[in-house]
Amino acid sequence: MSLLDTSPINWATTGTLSPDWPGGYWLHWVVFTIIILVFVLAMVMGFIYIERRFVARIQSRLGPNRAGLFGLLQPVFDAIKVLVKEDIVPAGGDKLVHWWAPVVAFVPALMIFVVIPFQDGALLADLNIGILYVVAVGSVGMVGVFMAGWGSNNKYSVIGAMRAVAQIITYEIPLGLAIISVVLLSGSLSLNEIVNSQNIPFILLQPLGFLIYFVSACAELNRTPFDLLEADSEIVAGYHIEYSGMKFAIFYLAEYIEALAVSAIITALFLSGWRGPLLPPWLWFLIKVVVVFMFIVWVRGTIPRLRVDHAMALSWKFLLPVALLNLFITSIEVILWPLVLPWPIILLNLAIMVVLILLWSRFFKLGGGRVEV
Amino acid sequence: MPIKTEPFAINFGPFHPSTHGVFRMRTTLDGEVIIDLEPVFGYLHRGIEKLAEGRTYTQNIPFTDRLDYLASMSNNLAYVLAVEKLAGVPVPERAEYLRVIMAELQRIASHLIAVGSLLNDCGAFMTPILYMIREREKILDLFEMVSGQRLTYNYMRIGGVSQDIPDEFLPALEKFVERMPSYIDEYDRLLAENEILLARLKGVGILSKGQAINISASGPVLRGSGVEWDIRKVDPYSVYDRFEFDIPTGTLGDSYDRYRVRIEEMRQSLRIIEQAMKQLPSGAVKTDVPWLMLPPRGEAYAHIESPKGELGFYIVSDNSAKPYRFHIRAPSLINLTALRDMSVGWKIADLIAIFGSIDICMGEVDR
Amino acid sequence: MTIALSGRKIAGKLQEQFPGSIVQSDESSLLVKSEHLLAIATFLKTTPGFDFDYLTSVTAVDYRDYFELVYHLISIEHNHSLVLKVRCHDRENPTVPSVVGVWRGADFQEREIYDLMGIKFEGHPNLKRIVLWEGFQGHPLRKEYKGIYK
Amino acid sequence: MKFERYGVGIAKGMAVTFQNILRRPVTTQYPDERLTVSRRIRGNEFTWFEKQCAGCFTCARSCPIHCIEIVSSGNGTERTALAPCRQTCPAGVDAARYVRLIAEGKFADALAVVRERLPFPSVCGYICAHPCESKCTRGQIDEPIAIRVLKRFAWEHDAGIWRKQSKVAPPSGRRVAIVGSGPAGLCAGYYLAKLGHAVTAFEALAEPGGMTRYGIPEYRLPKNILRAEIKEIENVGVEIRTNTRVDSLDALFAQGYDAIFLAVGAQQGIGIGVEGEDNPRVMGGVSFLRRVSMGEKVEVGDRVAVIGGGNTAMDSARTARRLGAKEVTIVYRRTRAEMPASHEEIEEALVEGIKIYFLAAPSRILPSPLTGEGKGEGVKLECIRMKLGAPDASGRRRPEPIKGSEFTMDFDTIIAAIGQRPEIPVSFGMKVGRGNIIQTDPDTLATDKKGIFAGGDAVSGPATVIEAVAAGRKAATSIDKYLGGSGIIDEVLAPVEKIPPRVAGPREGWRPEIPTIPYDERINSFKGVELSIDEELAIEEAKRCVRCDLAYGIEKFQIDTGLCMNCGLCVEACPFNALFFSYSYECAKYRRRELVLDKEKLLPSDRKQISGYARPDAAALLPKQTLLVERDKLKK
Amino acid sequence: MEIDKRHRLHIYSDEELDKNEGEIIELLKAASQQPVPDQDEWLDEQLRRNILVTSVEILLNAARCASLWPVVCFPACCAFEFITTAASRFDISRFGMEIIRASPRQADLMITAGTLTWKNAPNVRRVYDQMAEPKWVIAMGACAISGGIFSGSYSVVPGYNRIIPVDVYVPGCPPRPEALLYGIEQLRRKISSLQFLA
Repeated sequence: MSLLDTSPINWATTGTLSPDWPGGYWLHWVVFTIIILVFVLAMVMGFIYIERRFVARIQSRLGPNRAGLFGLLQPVFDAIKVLVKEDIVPAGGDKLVHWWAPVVAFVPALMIFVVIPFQDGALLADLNIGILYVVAVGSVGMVGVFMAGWGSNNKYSVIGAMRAVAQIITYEIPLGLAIISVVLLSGSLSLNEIVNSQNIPFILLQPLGFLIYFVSACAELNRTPFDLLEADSEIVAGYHIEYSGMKFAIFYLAEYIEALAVSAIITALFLSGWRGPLLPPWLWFLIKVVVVFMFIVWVRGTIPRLRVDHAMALSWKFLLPVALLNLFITSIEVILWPLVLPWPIILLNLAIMVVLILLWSRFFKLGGGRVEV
Repeated sequence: MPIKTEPFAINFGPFHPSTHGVFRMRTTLDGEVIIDLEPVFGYLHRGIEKLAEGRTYTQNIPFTDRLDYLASMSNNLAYVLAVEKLAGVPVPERAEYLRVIMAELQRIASHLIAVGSLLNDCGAFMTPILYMIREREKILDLFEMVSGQRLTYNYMRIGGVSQDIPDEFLPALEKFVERMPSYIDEYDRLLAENEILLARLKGVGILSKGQAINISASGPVLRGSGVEWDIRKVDPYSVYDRFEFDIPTGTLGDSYDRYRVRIEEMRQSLRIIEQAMKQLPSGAVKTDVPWLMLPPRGEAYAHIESPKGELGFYIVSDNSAKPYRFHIRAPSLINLTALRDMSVGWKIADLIAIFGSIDICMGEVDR
Repeated sequence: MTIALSGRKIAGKLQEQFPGSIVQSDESSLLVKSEHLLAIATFLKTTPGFDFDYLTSVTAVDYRDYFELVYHLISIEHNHSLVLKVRCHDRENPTVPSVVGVWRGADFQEREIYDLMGIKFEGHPNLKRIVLWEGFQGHPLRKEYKGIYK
Repeated sequence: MKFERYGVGIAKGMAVTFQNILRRPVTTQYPDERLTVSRRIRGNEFTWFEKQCAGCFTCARSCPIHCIEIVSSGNGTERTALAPCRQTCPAGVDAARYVRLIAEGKFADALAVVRERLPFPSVCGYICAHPCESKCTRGQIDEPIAIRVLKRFAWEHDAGIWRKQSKVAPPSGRRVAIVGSGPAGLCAGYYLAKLGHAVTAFEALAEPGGMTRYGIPEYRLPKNILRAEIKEIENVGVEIRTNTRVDSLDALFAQGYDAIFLAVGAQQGIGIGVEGEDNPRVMGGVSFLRRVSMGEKVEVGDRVAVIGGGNTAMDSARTARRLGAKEVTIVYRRTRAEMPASHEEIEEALVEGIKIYFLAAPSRILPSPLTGEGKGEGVKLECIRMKLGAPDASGRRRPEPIKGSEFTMDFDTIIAAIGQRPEIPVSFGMKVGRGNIIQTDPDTLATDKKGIFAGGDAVSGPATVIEAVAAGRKAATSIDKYLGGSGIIDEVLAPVEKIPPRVAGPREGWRPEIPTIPYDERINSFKGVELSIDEELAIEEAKRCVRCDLAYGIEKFQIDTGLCMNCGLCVEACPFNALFFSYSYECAKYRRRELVLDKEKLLPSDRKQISGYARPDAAALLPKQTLLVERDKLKK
Repeated sequence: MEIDKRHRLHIYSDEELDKNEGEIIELLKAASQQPVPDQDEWLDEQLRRNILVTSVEILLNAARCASLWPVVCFPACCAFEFITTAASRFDISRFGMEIIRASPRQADLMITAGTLTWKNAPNVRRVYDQMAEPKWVIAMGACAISGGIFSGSYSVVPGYNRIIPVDVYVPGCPPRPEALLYGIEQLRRKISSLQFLA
């Protein structure tokens, strides 16, 4: 059967690749890379538009509506303009590091999409250690940010880079622990399996895990309330001060691609990916991704920025212990799993979440912050 | 073994998004902690005091608009009170009440910007400042109805007010005064109990009562440290002694207290406007003082409670049409003496929060 | 109401405290010699009856043949105010003792007077130009400065 | 810092932003992107009405940053609107023109201009109440022009060229009788005589002049000046019979007079109306001044009290002071602001050491034992304190006595100058209204009896000299019309002059000090207080005039909006409503040069919305002129 | 954490920095006595020849018009009129100008909102130089055009065009938000008639 009549939908549902697939692995790889690139760029343009319109709506104003119909072409025009602008390399900076930084920041963000299942089985490589790969690749982007900070010979960007490194290290651990508790429930590391095992969306089984994951993911993304990286009211524009033109476009896109990746992972891990009652599965996946992103943007529009030591303290003193407790409780539940019906477990988890947060926040002290000089 | 670290100097220079204009702080940092801080002014020094000596008393009124450009009406009022005290010009009743209404509306508008930019510096991506500017627009419409301009009103004259209010002004003012408290409650719900903001502002940049008096701070900075000193109550000018309102004061003297004092003052101003609207008499709005008036030889110092603090004008006249000396006591400049003591030892993010809570306006600092 | 104390009454009390320091005192203000300025300032700030702990403003006026410095003082608890004046007749390098030691609020105002009027303040911790740049010739607020175009 | 209520604050914040998502955005959508702004906006566009503009440079001078540049072509043309000083003068004297003539040094022409409307230039030069100066445009800038002093200066430098133009019509055969030779009567007589009628004026007292002769003391109006003026009027043919009291009007008609003009003035003083008023030491203000001006030696003693606040009270007080009274006190029941006397009179009185008791009114007068050494019996005046209540019909606040606040003072003489009433003999049979004034038709001054007219203080109650002259002119017109004449009494005395070029605006600077005699010379002599001014001072003062009756052609009227700061001071300063702010603010430009608006751009060709800044009723104020007397056709 | 005071040496002392800043200002003041001429010669010649701009340029110009990112240059009162224009009521984010870039590298439009003093002139010049091509300047307010009310002062630069070339002048003190929107409209018209690749 030729390629034309096998639409991706029924082809994917046959589980593994049908033997007579003419191109074999390589054609599959090419097709999927194209799908990922198209999906990522389109969604990023959409995300930029959604963010600017949604934040505008929060602030009771209109947002871009003059470029094209309803302002839809606004991200396109932004991209074109930024690409065509003059590309400045700071004189004193380390030219090589400055030139390579955007690439090192951009590529890992794209690589995350290899394991994200758009539909059952519809992913570039169904790695059985999917989520571990995601966590590993996710933190490589930070190296690019630090290179940018160091390469642009600007005090503000160095401060920004230092803050980025500190923040990522502290928030990797709660991120990992939250993922482990999900893996405990689903029993497998591969994202495809996790989604398949989610008859009940894990957000209900793991409310505390979702919360910890969401907060740490925001820290990974450097979105408010953790956007200390390019806190424009303190250190002007953080690491991408000295970048303009093409390199700045890449950084700008990298930031949004990471946001897309995180919302895709959240849908996969907690909101049961493509599973949904009526609509075609890939449409469910898109809806959930957009909804999660809008929640991130809503948080960005409302909450003020944390101070550096508050962010660190929040992670070490609050998220980490709570994540460990959550892991411990989940492991007990997994043992009892076959005996008890799911619904009481959900209520139990919710109760545990509320108790833990309120109890622990009583001990959580942020420290004065003033250093005797 | 203490880690051998190296402090580095950094400029929060004239073109920084959160320095409320062109104000530069030459800070020496050790990592994030501020070791030393030296404010550098002068990037907006226009030499108003020298220019004012070359113009007549009425022509100097537009200068006062551009001093603290967020509170033009209060500047006008202070200057005009000083000249009236110098020349002994009587002011009709209606003009006094109109001046009180305009000054209090201006206090609300200025506090909206002050609190809005403080919260914006703490990072809430422009949302609070855009809400507060949305309310400030209503006040600007009222001012535009009255004086024709949105920011630099040039509305008050020596001996009264330049023109009477149009008839659609009072209904619009009533609508504003009745709606505004609900908006202020909305700001409180938005951010006042927000844990992150509490962590950023509470206990940050403490100015004790003794320190505040010694550096002659004034306005919300002084009252934030618990000193009950408001010129409208302590040395009532114009007709302020006919209204009852209370003065909010903080306890600890940290950035959060100053933020709370400004929010409460907005409510008190609304109370004053309500009472002033009820007692507004009819009659003339200006005693006819000739354009080139000659105040008698001598000096006069009049001070009012402008939104930023005690704004004073010290005018020396040598019986000619132009002032011999025109000095402005700028509350923002003097409140800044506290910046170094308050922010040494804190981090960069706190420096921005403390600086925002002092709420300065560069037009007044540099004159 | 802030009661403005008359210079004459205060002059009486200061006379026995610092003989010969009062040059002239009238209803609204009190003119003192610049040598006794610091002593009188601390006296006014510390004695229980006066308690002038709040220095509202420091101003300098150029009366062509002498400079006059005007200090507006206020006491917060007694709510009364006083105007203290000091004159210096030397025009080449006029110097006046700095009151930053007594009231820290005078710090920036004295620097501004030094910058625009050219009056040096002994004992000021960091006396340099505040609003103008270092290379600026002359002091604009003096009467003989004619740097204005129009 | 504890986080005990972790998340609740953040949740509330999220709720508020969610609430705002549901609200409608407040952005102004196109097409009403351009808001309907308030009528009073100070936008960035000016509208300038060339016809209204008088080229007086006031706006250029009031701008703090000199961004209005005016180049005047210098050739002035008559403005359609009348100058404010001319509008307010009851007699319509063209003050602006004669001040301009003085500025050019043509003093004789200046006096001719005054004489066109006024037969008594010197009398008005000395004692006019100058309502024109209160409306003078220059008064808005710094101080009004000293119009009265310049009128006196013009009279002192008279070269008599007005006599050449002054024509007397051939005798018309009709005879007019004038009862009373005050300013109103003589002025009517002067104009009727010039129209050819035979005029006879009957004066009850010894000399003609009425109030100006007997009511105004010597130091304000020297008698010889008055006699010279009256001489001029007699030259025209007015026959004045003194010491002849007219008893019945029918007798006059019987003697063959065709029309009678009653100008008896208001000579009778009003009594205080308190108990003990008939004490010999109490005398009426007018009668006191009359006896003094008749030369009688009136004995006033050391301490004199004057009751009342008008000009008569001031004159009596200062005359008493000159008669040797050591201490003169004026008792007035209202405050300084409401005193009817003119501002300078009160100043001069205070300078001469006269004390004024405000808010006090006489309640009783009692004879008191011997006061000064052997000066006969004194008098004790009991006054009561007053406080001002609600304003009465005349707009002045009605004084109410405060119970039990009486206080007494001892004086040698009390002069009551409360007010005056006309003394109309019953035999005239005139209908008399409130305050004993004659009821007349306001336009023609005709009474209800045929052929009898009335005017001056007798009709209007005690008023200023200039109002009496105006009444005299109006009576002359209506009497001439009654006698069948054309009623035109205007005449052209001054040669038509070419309007002088003026490139710069009026002279800057304040009104010079008018020289007066020093204080100690005033006490025991009746010498004239105000000295005459020399030529160069007069020219300096005349150059300050804004010349509101002329419009100087403007070649270049430029506003640099790149420099302008929209303060609106120029619009407020313009006395002729020629400059308006309007609010079309689409004015961004590519080039700096294009920001300068010149004449063509400023004219109101297409601008419909004229903003109301500083001109609340902007639309109503557009090119419209106010006319008191329609343009003198004779002039052209 | 004991801070080693000895290391402060390599940081320049304050007096040195101020003196250096003073010299730069005096140099700039001497150099900028004549205003930079408005680039209007090419505008006229452009419109006169009204040649068709190639389609690629139309797209690029449209992109540039649709996303002008202003840089932070807020010295004085006009700054608050600019912030009100960027706020909810007169929303310039509708024209794509929402992101007020704090760093000049990514900005391409400098709206000079406020009075320029000689002490601030070198900084404005440096920020203008740091901005990436193609960049434009809107002189907003009377102070930016000609020094406005302070034009006679000893410390005010009479107009930004002494320091940097200005594209559009928006008069007013401060100009109303609608006037600023109209000024931006003019700039967009000017950009869309630009010719790059010819």
